[in-house]
Amino acid sequence: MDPRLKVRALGLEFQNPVLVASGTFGYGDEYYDVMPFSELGALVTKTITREVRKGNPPPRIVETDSGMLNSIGLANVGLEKFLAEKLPWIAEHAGAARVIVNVAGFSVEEFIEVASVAGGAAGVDALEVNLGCPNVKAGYVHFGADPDSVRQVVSGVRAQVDVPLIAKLTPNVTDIAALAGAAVEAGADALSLINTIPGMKIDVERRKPTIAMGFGGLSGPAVRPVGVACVYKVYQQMVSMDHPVPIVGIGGICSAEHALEYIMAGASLVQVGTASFVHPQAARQVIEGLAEWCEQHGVKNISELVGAAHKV
Amino acid sequence: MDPRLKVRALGLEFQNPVLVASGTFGYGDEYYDVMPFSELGALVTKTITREVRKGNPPPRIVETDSGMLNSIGLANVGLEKFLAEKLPWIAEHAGAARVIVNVAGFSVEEFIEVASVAGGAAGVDALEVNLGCPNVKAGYVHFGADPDSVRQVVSGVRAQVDVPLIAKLTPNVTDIAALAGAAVEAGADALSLINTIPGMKIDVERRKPTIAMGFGGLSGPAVRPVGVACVYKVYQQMVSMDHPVPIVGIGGICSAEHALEYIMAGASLVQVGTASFVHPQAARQVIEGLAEWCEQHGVKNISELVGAAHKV
Amino acid sequence: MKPSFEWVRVKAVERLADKTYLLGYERPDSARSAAPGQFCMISPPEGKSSFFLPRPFSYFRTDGRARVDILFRTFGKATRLMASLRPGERIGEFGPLGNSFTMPGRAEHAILLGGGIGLPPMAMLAGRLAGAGVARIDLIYGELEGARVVKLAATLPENVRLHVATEDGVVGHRGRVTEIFAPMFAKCDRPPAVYACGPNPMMAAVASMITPEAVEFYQASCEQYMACGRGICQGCVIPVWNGDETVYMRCCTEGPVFNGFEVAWTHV
Amino acid sequence: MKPSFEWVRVKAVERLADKTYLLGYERPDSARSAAPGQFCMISPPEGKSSFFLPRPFSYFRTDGRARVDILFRTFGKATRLMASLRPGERIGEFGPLGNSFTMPGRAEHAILLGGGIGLPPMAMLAGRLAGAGVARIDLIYGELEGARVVKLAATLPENVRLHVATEDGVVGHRGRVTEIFAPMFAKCDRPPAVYACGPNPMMAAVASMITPEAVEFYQASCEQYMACGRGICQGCVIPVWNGDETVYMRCCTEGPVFNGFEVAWTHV
Ligand SMILES: Cc1cc2nc3c(=O)[nH]c(=O)nc-3n(C[C@H](O)[C@H](O)[C@H](O)COP(=O)(O)OP(=O)(O)OC[C@H]3O[C@@H](n4cnc5c(N)ncnc54)[C@H](O)[C@@H]3O)c2cc1C
Ligand SMILES: Cc1cc2nc3c(=O)[nH]c(=O)nc-3n(C[C@H](O)[C@H](O)[C@H](O)COP(=O)(O)OP(=O)(O)OC[C@H]3O[C@@H](n4cnc5c(N)ncnc54)[C@H](O)[C@@H]3O)c2cc1C
Ligand SMILES: Cc1cc2nc3c(=O)[nH]c(=O)nc-3n(C[C@H](O)[C@H](O)[C@H](O)COP(=O)(O)O)c2cc1C
Ligand SMILES: Cc1cc2nc3c(=O)[nH]c(=O)nc-3n(C[C@H](O)[C@H](O)[C@H](O)COP(=O)(O)O)c2cc1C
Ligand code: FES
Ligand code: FES
Repeated sequence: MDPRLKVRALGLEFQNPVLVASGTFGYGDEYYDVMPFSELGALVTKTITREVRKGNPPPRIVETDSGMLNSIGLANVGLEKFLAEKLPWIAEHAGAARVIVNVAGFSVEEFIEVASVAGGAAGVDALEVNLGCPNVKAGYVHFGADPDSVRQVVSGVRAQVDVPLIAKLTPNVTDIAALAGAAVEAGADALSLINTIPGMKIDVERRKPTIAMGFGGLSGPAVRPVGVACVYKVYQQMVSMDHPVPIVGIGGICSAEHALEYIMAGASLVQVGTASFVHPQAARQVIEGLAEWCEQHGVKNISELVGAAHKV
Repeated sequence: MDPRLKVRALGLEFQNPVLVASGTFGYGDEYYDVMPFSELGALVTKTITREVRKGNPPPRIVETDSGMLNSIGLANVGLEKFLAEKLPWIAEHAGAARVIVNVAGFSVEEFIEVASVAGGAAGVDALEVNLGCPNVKAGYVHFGADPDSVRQVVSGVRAQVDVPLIAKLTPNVTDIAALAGAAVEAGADALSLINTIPGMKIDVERRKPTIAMGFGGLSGPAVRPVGVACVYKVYQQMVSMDHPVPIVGIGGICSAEHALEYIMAGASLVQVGTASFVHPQAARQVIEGLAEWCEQHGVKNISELVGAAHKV
Repeated sequence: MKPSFEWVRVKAVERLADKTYLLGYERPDSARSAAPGQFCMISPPEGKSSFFLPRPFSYFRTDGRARVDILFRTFGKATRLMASLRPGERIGEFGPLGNSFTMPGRAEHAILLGGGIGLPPMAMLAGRLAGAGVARIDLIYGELEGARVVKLAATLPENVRLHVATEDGVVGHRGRVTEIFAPMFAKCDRPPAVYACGPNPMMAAVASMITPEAVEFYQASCEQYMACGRGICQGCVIPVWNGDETVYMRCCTEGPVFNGFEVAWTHV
Repeated sequence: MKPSFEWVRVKAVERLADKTYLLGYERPDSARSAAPGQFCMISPPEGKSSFFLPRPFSYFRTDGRARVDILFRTFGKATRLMASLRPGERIGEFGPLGNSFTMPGRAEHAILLGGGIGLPPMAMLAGRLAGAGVARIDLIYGELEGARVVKLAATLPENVRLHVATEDGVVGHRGRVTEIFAPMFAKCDRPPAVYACGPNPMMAAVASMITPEAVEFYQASCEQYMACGRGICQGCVIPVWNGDETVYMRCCTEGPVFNGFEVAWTHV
């Protein structure tokens, strides 16, 4: 536990600012022997929906240049099984790490229901609300696409849960700062960005998209510049608000240097996603690298660097 | 001149469907001895504005994973000098290649002025309207960001010029299909997509963005999945319209296989951009590779493949 | 043995046939515990590759102590880079991963079908079956072209009968592995254990030629794009029949070895 | 000689000092025509690298017929990969690019300052000046650390006087190149031709120590991030004074050699 990496955010203490991203670390169990999540700032679990979801037909993933596309279709064990079988194991193994449960719904009501149940469960430190989920009632446009539905989901959930609430935004919008503002006004305690970017790869021999569903979400190093830009922009927006909230930076982080890019752009916490597939101990390497960097640069606490790239 | 690659689009004949993207091949002169643009389907010139523009302070470019960021600031020789010094040389050296002039303005009026002068000049086969340009009157939001300003620019230009008009869209919007629809309704004869995606890289030692202006536009292989997805989506939109127009696919094309991804997603023509920096003869390699692929796959004309990935 | 990640040094890369190579390295953890059917994820030397995700490869041979050999064929970025590796370069290995083949209970007759680059797990399995005293082991190995045939005879235990089929007829039987399998299966007195690894159409064809009653079991080793190799990303699912419906099983965790009668071959 | 692109085979990669390597290959077009100050863009072996854009490197030495040598220092992806290249691997070379240094008209005294990896063009220039019969040639070469100093003495023509400065004092004068330059310049009877390549602060410092009247000219070779290397992308601009205003000149085309009095050092 390096004191230089200790961070306070969301009213919680994090032993370090490095989290693992939803959907890239399962429920913490499969990687536990290779990379125990108890070493992390927090585990963010795979998105949970009310019902168990089988997910999309395969192929679901494919590699692209410095990135990958996925169309998993929110396959997950469902709320009930999560609470009964996964959460207790997680709580038992968390150690000093925080537990953040990522939730979604296909309607505002489902969002509220899942969030209020998960948010009230023992061992849950915070919720992350996945606004990249499609809104079935509004023609499958995702909730994160317009300020109104962001407001509805966030304020609806906020009214029902006591734990801190993180709104996870998607970058696939004309003005991410406007959505960030809407989420904060509606009561979000923090903002996670970015989720994946819609993309497609075509298998030219088969003359159709490689991924069965056609479109997939792009993640990995390829999207890092987009994520850093979003964090930078939203941090500027936060500075102009009465009650700015911390930002969780996500997208293409594989090393301490990448994490520092996000931190200096304005992130208080970061999440490692796709990189865990490339190297199961990627998150540990980021943590160790950050400690070393602080050591070499005389940084007493990593929080000093938050937003550093904005100063002139 | 491989007959299999001959393409008709925009009422013009193209000796092959491979163009070079605006801003990545200058005015055709600097690369001419290494890669004469007369071999191409068309040369698309660097964006021309009314006034000569010095551009942004350096550093203007930086490499990212499988991509690069640029913030050139539309540095260009200005309309007058372009017409007097560049265009005649281009027209003289074009051979069987088409000449497409990319234009922009910082107001609707400037757009119309530049486009009508450039569109009327001898040797210009078509115009490409760069909607990624910021609208100074509307608080620097780029024209491509909302359907209304797209409509204003495109219909304003359309009323003044006779040559075919290509609207170049940016992917940084919530719904690119809506913008595509607006451009076509306003009279665009074709749609080019995509322009670059906003991104940032931070130099963690200097604790500030590497690029002097902060943000830059991401291009290169990293963005190819995003470009292919945009083309696929807009092609679907075109199918639902009364007067669908051809699509020009752009973003991360380095090889014939990449060009085929775009073509099968729905592009009638493609543009090679950043790849020319990596290898000055990249566009030639794409052309040769396409001819070979058609040969091997018994394709009589490349147009047969347009939209092939949409068929079930 | 729990899977783990380790950087290891390449010992040798050897060309065995057209587009087909052997990659050798030392990793005691894998060499000691890898079972036939299991696989590992191979990462490129750090900073030296334009590909990104690790790639899955079956264990082909281990010496039980330290040495591991992977048999691979060049397709795209990863395999082309692997073919150009030189002794001393570092690659990452994450393994052993996945389930493995079941040994036959009655230990009488096993028929193994390896199609193309489906060969490696079959070859490893043949060795184990021989070691376990299975009386008769038929390994039917097919390739499109004779030039791609890996010369296996010297490396297989004596009692493994190798049958080669090539579609161009340059080596062995001209035609497909199923054309060797059909008459062989017809002549079986007792239900053999059947194993297959190869293209999906081949494994589906085998499933359609046999019935659960006529074999001890039919195990098929499947392929799917993988990212994590460890059950996390849910990227690698294979559709498996569950009554009239299909369920998705993770190829990297519940597989790669599946009951060949249960895989929904029409859906993969 | 117009620049052109060619894939060439690496002949040798040799470590000369800490983090400092020599890369040798054969390319007659470049070897015959490259002038001191010119550079080339080096691309990685196809499919074997995680970097993307080619990188600019000055010509360090050519034999006038076929052989080209590049002297480089490892910083990031490209230079680390270059250090690990082996004979026979292919790299792309696009060159010769950019302008070159002017030979002094009066041919009496040339002072060359090379800071760190600014050395290569200075070393090449020193050779040409000697060949052109310049009477006195002083090459002042500075490094932060002695461990990085490239041993040049044997490769330079006899009449080139080499002065080395290191900030750690391990080799030569302890301090900066400008501390050697200042007294040398003060003793000059006639205006010398001054050339520099190195960190911007070094080149700016030289500019502030001299006046246009006191030198024949002052030429500075600048660095900037580059993409195309050929004047197209407009990415590599250097601010140059034009009256009270700066204009942007492309380092790859109007440069890399600029009039050291005109570069807007406070703006780079
Ligand atoms: C469990 C398992 C065991 C395997 N064992 C072997 C083996 O022993 N020897 C061998 O040569 N090959 C084996 N493969 C296949 C091998 O993983 C692919 O050939 C390799 O990933 C291709 O990578 P590439 O970069 O060269 O090709 P790419 O350019 O990535 O793709 C070429 C083709 O390889 C396949 N492929 C690509 N990426 C993946 C991925 N992440 N997962 C699965 N398939 C992919 C696709 O069909 C694709 O069309 C195995 C695959 C699996 C799933
Ligand atoms: C005209 C010119 C001549 C040069 N000659 C030499 C030489 O002879 N020997 C030598 O060792 N180096 C030379 N350089 C510098 C060399 O280009 C960089 O060291 C190299 O690009 C670093 O690449 P990298 O991937 O190892 O590092 P990166 O990780 O890309 O970056 C490390 C640092 O290198 C610099 N750099 C990165 N990319 C570029 C780029 N495209 N253009 C310019 N600078 C960049 C930046 O300062 C960066 O901070 C020259 C540069 C220029 C512009
Ligand atoms: C296979 C995969 C599955 C994912 N599943 C989810 C998910 O269930 N919920 C969610 O909010 N984000 C999900 N994401 C997005 C990541 O949490 C993260 O926002 C994104 O991948 C960008 O980060 P990265 O580049 O580090 O991967 C998933 C990403 C991947 C690659
Ligand atoms: C250095 C640079 C300059 C560019 N300048 C322009 C421009 O002036 N006008 C324009 O419409 N697009 C410009 N673009 C965008 C390209 O035309 C193209 O849309 C984008 O780079 C994506 O294609 P690519 O990935 O093949 O480069 C520029 C791109 C780069 C990299
Ligand atoms: S590869 Fe990730 S779950 Fe199988
Ligand atoms: S590097 Fe492109 S203009 Fe100089």
